[in-house]
Amino acid sequence: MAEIVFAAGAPHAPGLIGLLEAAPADVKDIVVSTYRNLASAMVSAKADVLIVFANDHLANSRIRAYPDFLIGMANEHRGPFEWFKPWIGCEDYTVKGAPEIAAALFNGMTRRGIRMFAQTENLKFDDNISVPVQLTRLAELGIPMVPVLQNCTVPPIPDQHRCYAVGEALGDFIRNDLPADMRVALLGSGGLSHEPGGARYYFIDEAFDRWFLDLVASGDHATLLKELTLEKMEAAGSGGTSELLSWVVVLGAIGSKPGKNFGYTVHRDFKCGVGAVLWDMDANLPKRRAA
Amino acid sequence: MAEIVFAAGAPHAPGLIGLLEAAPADVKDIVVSTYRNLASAMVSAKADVLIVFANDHLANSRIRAYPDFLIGMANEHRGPFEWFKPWIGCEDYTVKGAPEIAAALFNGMTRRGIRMFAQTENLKFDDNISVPVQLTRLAELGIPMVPVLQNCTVPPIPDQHRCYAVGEALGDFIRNDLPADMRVALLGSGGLSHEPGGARYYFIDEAFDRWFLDLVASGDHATLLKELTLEKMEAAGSGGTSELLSWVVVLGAIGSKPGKNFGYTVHRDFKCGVGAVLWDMDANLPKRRAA
Amino acid sequence: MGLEKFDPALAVHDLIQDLKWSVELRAEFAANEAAVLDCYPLRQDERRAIETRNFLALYDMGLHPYLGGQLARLIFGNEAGKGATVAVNKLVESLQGKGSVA
Amino acid sequence: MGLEKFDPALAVHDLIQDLKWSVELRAEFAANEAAVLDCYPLRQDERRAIETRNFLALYDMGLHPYLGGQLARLIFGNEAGKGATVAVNKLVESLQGKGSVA
Ligand SMILES: [Fe+3]
Ligand SMILES: [Fe+3]
Repeated sequence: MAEIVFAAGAPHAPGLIGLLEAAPADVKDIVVSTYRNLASAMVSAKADVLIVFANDHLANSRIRAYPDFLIGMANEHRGPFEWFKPWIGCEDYTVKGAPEIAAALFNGMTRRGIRMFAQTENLKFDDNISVPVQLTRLAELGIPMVPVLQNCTVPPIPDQHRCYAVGEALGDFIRNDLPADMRVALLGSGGLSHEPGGARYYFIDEAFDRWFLDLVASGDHATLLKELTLEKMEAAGSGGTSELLSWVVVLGAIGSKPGKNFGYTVHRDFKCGVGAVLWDMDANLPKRRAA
Repeated sequence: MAEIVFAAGAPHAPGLIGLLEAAPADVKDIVVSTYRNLASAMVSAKADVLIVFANDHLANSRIRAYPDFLIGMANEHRGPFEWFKPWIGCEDYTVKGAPEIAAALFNGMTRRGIRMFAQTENLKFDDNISVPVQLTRLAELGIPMVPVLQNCTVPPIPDQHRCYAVGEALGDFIRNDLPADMRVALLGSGGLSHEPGGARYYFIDEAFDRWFLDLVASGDHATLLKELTLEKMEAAGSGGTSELLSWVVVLGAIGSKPGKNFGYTVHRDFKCGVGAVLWDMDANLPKRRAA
Repeated sequence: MGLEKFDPALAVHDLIQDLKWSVELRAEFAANEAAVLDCYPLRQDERRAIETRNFLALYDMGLHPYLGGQLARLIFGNEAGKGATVAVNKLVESLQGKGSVA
Repeated sequence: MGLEKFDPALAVHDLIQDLKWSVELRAEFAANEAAVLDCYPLRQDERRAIETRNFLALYDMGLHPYLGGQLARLIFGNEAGKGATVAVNKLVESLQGKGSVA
């Protein structure tokens, strides 16, 4: 059976690229070292493919025809989409796709009762995929990607329970449908607290962010599912903070594991709290317990 | 609060139009009288609008971007779509739409946590809408229509429990969101047993059909939800019989009511069992009970 | 022969949808089928099954049966009681074991 | 000021999506905004709010805030740290009570 060898959650605020140079040194250090750590963990884990769950941000679909999950099946993924270029301030990139894994994922989720959409044409990527791709230098690492764009903001929003169940199906798919010995990396891209387009556009809820980072690093998923409600995320930044549902999908796939973060920082111009968590995929393994 | 004044389920096999003249007299009588009865019940009920749930039959969406429910918000609904004309053998029609009710329905279901799609452009209608429209002479009756095309055949298929829950939300929407005194008619268009495109294309499961008609006429929804599984419907005709899920939506909206049918008939050329049920919306009303 | 084998990733689904939705493409398909097939990323076995009217093989690969019925009508005829009856009978013949009904 | 008022039936959502997706439409919008607005079935109050850059009114009608942020950038500028900062500040000014920021 295939194995999840890397699992992380990380924010993708566009400022992490376009406004990074202008940020104070301590802020910049946290951003750069966080993504550098994630990239080297992915390399150390010898990942064969990276599946990224990330908020679609209404970039690909009309608001009256809005899917909850949209899988990118393309041979290669090019970004960012034209209109987002000046806004992100990011280089153009081309990342290898994994069309067969994407098709298997689509079929596997379908068979597990989860409605997803899938598209063979290149998706429109904004900061959701562009920021982690550029900051981890994914194209240079050569790891193929399957992007899954997720509805985190268009009601009715699949809530933490639904996203966790989707993650459980994802984990089951990876372990049972993918080729034996395939090594899979999972990234939940989004958050932390922010309110893009809202009256509190510059609001960052530091207390929420620290609570959330500690909670997901603890591996206590019962508390997570009970307390990470849409209401709580909306209160910590409407329409943005709920991107953390992409982390919840990853957590559903891996089950309870401890994690660590690489520092938390608040910088007003980013309009978003910054902190990432890498989960320890070697924890809770029977063979480790026995050692 | 608005009221559901008419609720029925009826099949829409294309042969009911194109192959009707060639059918034996007793078969033809049942088809004609069934739809005539439904039309006059709708008129007697003084319906202000007809909401039709019907299988989309993959007419409007790509298979990798397939919605579970698609609401027609157009000002008028024209059909059938060009390619289906010779197949159905049906006249062209234009039925009044109800864009405001359609928008209210879309918003109402969204707020009740049910993801639907909605489209302002004319939908592509095949037999799903064309057959009931022509056989009830809906355009002449002048009752505006809101079509809701439903996924009954593309896995993962929303099952009987999900469709009943969607119906409960629909009923709540009608009673609480629509203008007071509005009189709403509901039709579930689809079934009975058939296997379009399958190896058993000519198979009709008479035993299943009679069981189903009796069960839905009995008002015993607990048994319905327990026994009308996707597996059972697939066994009675793969990919076609599950259109009865459109009836289940209507049943969820009205709750337990007795119903009557206007005869059942099997005719090989229709490739589909034929029988309709009209539910008694005056049954179980508190004032009637007290009388 | 139901939905167990369904594989929505197959490109033949897109071909059928496009044929249904476009009069022009149908005319081109009738005049030069190979040129139309060239526009779709069909697997080799998938293309061969379309060319030989082997619905059984297409269903085994994962074609959705409802679209299979429509492909039969796109190829053999679509008029109630006439071409559509031919199409239905050819389809059933293929699915009940004959395979190719070209 | 969150998603409680969200009304996906509003045509302004389609306008914003189309502007985002089409360079040509953006050029036309800059050159002749009224002609572009004419192409969408906007309500009268909806059109007036767009014309007067009244984001507060649009949000009260049910515009999705994420698309509201993008409309501000489509109007006021989209470059990181430059036009986009103007756009964010104008948007916030409108939403925090000023209404029209034309
Ligand atoms: Fe985001
Ligand atoms: Fe049907």
